[in-house]
Amino acid sequence: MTLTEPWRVLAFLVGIIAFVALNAAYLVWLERKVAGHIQGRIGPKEVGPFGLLQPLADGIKLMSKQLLVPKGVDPLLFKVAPLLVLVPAVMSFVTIPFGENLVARNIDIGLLMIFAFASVNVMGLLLGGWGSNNKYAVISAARAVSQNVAYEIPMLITVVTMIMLTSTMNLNEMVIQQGGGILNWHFFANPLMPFAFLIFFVCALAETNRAPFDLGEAESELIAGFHTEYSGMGFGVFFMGEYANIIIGCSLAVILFLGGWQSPFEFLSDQGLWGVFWFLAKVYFLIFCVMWIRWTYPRTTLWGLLNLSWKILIPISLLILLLTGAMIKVWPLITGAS
Amino acid sequence: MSILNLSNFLEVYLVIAALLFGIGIFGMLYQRTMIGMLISSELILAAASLNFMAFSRFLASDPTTGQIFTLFIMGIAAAEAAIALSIIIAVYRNYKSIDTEDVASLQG
Amino acid sequence: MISLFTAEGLAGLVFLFIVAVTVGGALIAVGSPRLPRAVAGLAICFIGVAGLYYFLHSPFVAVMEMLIYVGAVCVTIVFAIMLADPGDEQKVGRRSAVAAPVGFGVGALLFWGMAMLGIKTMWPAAAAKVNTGSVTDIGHALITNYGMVFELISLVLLLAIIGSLVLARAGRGKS
Amino acid sequence: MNDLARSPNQETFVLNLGPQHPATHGVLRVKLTMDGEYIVDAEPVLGYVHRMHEKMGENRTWVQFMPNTARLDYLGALSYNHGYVKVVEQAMGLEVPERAEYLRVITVELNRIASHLLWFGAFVLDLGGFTPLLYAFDDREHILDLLESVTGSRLTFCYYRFGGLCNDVDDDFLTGTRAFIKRLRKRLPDYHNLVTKNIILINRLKDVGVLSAEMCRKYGATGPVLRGSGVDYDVRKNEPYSVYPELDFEVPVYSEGDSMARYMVRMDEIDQCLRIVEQALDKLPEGPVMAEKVPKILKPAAGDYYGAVEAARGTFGIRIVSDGTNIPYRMKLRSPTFSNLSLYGEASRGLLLPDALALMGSLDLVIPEIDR
Amino acid sequence: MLSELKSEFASLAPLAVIETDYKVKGYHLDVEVGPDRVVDAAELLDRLGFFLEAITGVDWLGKNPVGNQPDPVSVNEQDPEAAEAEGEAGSDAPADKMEVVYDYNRTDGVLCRVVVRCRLDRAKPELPTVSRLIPGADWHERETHDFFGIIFTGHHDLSPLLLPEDADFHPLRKDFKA
Amino acid sequence: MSGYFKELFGGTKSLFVGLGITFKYMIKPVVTVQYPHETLVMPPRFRGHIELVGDEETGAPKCVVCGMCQKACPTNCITLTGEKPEGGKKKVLTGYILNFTTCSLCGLCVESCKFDAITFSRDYNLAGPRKDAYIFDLKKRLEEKSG
Amino acid sequence: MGKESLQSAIIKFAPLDKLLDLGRANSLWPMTFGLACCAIEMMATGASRFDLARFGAEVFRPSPRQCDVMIVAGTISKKMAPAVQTLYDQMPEPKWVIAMGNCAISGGPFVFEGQYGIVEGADKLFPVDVFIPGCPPRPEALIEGILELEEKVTGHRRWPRVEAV
Repeated sequence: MTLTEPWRVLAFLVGIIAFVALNAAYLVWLERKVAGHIQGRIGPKEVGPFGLLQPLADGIKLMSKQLLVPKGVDPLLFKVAPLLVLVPAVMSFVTIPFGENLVARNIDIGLLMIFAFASVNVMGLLLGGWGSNNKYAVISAARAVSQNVAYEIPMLITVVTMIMLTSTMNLNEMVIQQGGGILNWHFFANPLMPFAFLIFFVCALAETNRAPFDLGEAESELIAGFHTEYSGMGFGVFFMGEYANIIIGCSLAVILFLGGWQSPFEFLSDQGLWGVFWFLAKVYFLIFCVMWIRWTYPRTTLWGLLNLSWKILIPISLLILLLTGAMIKVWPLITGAS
Repeated sequence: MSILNLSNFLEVYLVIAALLFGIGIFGMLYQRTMIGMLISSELILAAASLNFMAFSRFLASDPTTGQIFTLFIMGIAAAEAAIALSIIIAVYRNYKSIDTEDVASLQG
Repeated sequence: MISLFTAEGLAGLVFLFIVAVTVGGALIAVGSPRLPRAVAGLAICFIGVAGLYYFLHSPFVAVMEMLIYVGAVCVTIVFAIMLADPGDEQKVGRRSAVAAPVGFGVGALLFWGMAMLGIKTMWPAAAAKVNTGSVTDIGHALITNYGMVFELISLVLLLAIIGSLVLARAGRGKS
Repeated sequence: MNDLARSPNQETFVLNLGPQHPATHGVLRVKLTMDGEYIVDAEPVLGYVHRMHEKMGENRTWVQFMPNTARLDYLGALSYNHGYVKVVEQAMGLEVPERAEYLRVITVELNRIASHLLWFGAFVLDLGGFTPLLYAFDDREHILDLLESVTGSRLTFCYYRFGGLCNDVDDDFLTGTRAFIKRLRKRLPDYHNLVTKNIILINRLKDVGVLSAEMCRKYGATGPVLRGSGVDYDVRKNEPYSVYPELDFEVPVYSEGDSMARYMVRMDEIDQCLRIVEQALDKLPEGPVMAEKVPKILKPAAGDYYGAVEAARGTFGIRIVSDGTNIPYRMKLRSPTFSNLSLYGEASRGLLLPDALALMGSLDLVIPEIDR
Repeated sequence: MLSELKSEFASLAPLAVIETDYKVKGYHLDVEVGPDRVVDAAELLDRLGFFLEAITGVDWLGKNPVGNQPDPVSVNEQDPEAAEAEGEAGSDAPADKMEVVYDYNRTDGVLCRVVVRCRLDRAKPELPTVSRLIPGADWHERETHDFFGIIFTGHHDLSPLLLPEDADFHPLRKDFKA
Repeated sequence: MSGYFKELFGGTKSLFVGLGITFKYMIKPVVTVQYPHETLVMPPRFRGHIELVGDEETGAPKCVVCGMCQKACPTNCITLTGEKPEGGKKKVLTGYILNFTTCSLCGLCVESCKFDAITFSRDYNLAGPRKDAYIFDLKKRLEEKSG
Repeated sequence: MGKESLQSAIIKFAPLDKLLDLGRANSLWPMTFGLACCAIEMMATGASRFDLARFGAEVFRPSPRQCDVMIVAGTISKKMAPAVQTLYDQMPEPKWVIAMGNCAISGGPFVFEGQYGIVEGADKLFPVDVFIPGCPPRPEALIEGILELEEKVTGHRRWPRVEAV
């Protein structure tokens, strides 16, 4: 790490943008493949070997597509919105530790920062929907936001639980605490953690507007939701933003609960690039789960969604918070341990 | 004082805060809608917080003071926004009849 | 002279950019007659302000600024605009011809005065203890020195929630 | 919930669903007056695929109208074939050989399964689940293969003739059908586990869009919509035709009247259809498939005739008026979904948008059949 | 059921009540009423638990209406062409009529289909709506208006249902030319 | 309260069962027939557009220009012309035009033909950039095929 | 030979527009747009048995803004025609149209003398690139139509032609 700051920044920017773009492209490919096989078909196959050039073709297509700015839209909002979705997502990668030393900025309050950027994302959806001057887009934007707001609560409560448990908001430190085999992962830290993980995962799905919570782009109701009026790369950027957000959500879940870049077995190396391997393996597994879930369930309604949040997730996450607090503070008092 | 290390001078922040304040005041007088005025008042608050932060960074003996003040301002501002907006909505509901009768073109 | 190709130089460049974002956002926020655009400007301005806070060695406050202002206040305002339908905004917002010049005059005057005040005053030298931007300090301060205020703020927030609920409900029920 | 939507001073806006909208299964347009996400008023606008079937009926000979029946309801084409040949045979006094009747029942029930499967998939698609659609299509392809091997078409079958069928079936069809019954019986539990028992689906359908039996009667709703509201009415049982009286099957009835009940009726019907097909295969007699004495040029006696059959979506009634020539004087097609949809305006009032779409899906609309 | 119905209908002063052969005709009772009695008939049948299956029209331009011959079976047994000739010979100059047919049916297991028909002067085809009583009749009447131009007085909205919004033609009239 | 937990656990279980089913199908072999590379076999009764049948020996069309198919067709998509050659007794087909774009594939024409002179073709994958390519001159097609 | 030719085309740094054509031809996103019977066969084409996804053409977008190809599957009635026209106009360039089924080609079986309700062919409204006859056409025919369209866009055909037997 002897690079001077500007070069570091440049390397980071290039690296992250390439990472996000490549991931978005190939996650779409993966998603289409996974969907295909779940449904007993093949998925993209004819464009390049195994359809591997499919994302390339889509990318070329989208880029060469006419960028329509429909009548009656607010051109500023219409153009800024996709960026407001993508840029914060890219910025969030600043603090995600891909390996022990592979983190762009090891920020003390990294966890909080990711949530701060995530809240900008909401603004992007809202302005995109609003700026489109399309009723479906407006309804969709309103839905996306109320959903995001509702799920931020249980998610933050769960995260607070984790902060209590780890007493740090530094993501790398959290990972370091989970070293030494699968049993040291926070997922197994206490019997409540699997539930906390589940809540976190559900909230992450909801926050990223993924099925079964993809109310914002419910095709059967709202055409294409907030990006109904977007064509070409405008739509492409929304898409990239969505996948970047999925990666962030899954990365956070992996960092908080599944040991980040730590290898699951003590005897297997987590040094250097192996750490990256473990991290990405876990993240991609979770992303696969996200896709698997998407192609399995029907969509919930806004009502069902809010019910789930208020009646199930929030009480249970509060309960977990209390019990964890008790476990940390009260249990030592009772048992007399320090 | 080079143009590239402006960030290390208190005066720079004070000028920016003053600018925000001025813009906010201008907005207060210029905007006639309640939401527009609310937006302007948020700018004024931001100017105040910026001053607090700047003094806290450069002058205060206990650097947390300014930050905590800013945090409190944020809390108050959030509460203020919520209240103001619910008042605005109530006002709109009672004094304005809004009918969007225009049938949409075949969207989608 | 700081070279552009050092950490400091780059930071300076970023600082300029952030200042531009702040001021530009603020101008959009007050200058646009279209409310959604005004809110977008406000959000952009707050992102800039958060950046300034970061330069003031307070990443925590910067992050909170984003979280609260962009994520909560701006979203709430957009929501309110949606509910109150801005299509009719122009009818309400009949602004008199003098509002703009007067506003500009007053704003400019205040800016000039305060800026001069800021620049001309001989501030004492920077304090010995420069803040390190650690969360721990803020946390300690919050629950020790400022515990009372903290509680009061919680109360205010609670009242605000209840109050806005009541107001919103009443508005709906009356029709 | 409802008081919010009904208060008069609400700010409402009009949302045009369709005519091209993913949820309307074709080109229905619904003018929704909404208050937020609540529906204050819904008015279906029809006619976007009005294809002049009734006018064509007056321009063609009796036989030539046959292909039109398949295009009315392209999902359950054979039911419509059946209804048409039934009423003309009744007017002409034609006797149909038993084998032909059995084969009609077998094919019509297979077609009904295909229709229900497609509905199942499309309905879950409306609710946001994509995968069940493709599973249903997979099974449906098997039915289409079977029917194609007999009739030569995949969708718009034109298989029945006055007095019988145009082709006999071969053994491959019979064994293939048996194999299909076995296959579908094995796959149905998967459908139930994947979809029916899914908590998200249950939450979306339970107590949503409740239709009372009285409301169904007032609007003339029939088929699974009516049976989901607790009325045991099925033309196959109430007005026995063809060889249905000789087959043992039940008519699934659910009394809740919500979308879930309509869903369950159709899923149970698939079971019953399998039973019918199996029995009909067992009882299938040998013999000709075409009556011997069918006049070359059909001229039903002057008068009007009415015939009804149970199509996949409800009672398909057909009223023919003959003036004694070889061209119908008037042909009225009473399509079930026309009546079923007419209650939508009232039933969707006060619902949330997604619930209203679930209700619309549960009515099982085929638009060309409504518009005719 | 049938005899009971017949006596109930007698009170409506029907123009004809004919029991028909279900096996051939597909319905049991054929009632013809005047335009002023259509609503009464609907009320009666609604009260008895019938539901309205369909409403349709028939345009009898230059023809005598066929449909409720006294004995369809005997007609069927005759040589059809002779019957047709007889029908035409029955009256010299056919009065142009427009017919509206209501199909009623039951869902409670009793097999009884009733057809109510009403013949109108083709020059001025008007009759009262039953959609106030039976909401399901709403669309059927609109459709009949679309196709035949029959006006259902008192109907809340007779704008085209299946035809384009601005359609001013009635395609199922026999004199319709595109 | 117990109802709450019952629903919660029942619901969660149903979700996992659903995941299990999709996983089961995911590891099953695909059912896709990869069309341009592999094809389905059309059943013998498959109805494509109609085709004239040639006499086995001469290759000349078996059609005797009786016009039954033309009459039977509900959509008037068949136009056939014939003329009596000088000295000949029977009519000879001179043109058989099928406007496939209005055909409804009902098969009434084939049924109405007493001479087995027309049959269904096996063309199931027609597609092309020109509309008039589907107004077939069946006689020419037959000649091309036999000749 | 299909894949090889595509790869070699890319490796040879084909001219830009050729690359664009390749991209567009292999990423034809159709509109979720069914009118009548043929729509069901269109769905069947997207389903597991025929799997339009193999050609990257399964991304049925409900919003016309994001579509490249409009598959007119079914009868266009005179009442529907303005809406179809609007949808076509809403699609961004470059765009293509496939007329699927006899109704979309010429009105199909619903054409008769004195008809009052349908538009006799999608090409009366806007240019159509590929015609697929049939009532309804089999799913293979729709795949063939997509391949024809690809041929039209790129100028050569990557896949073998299937002769019906």
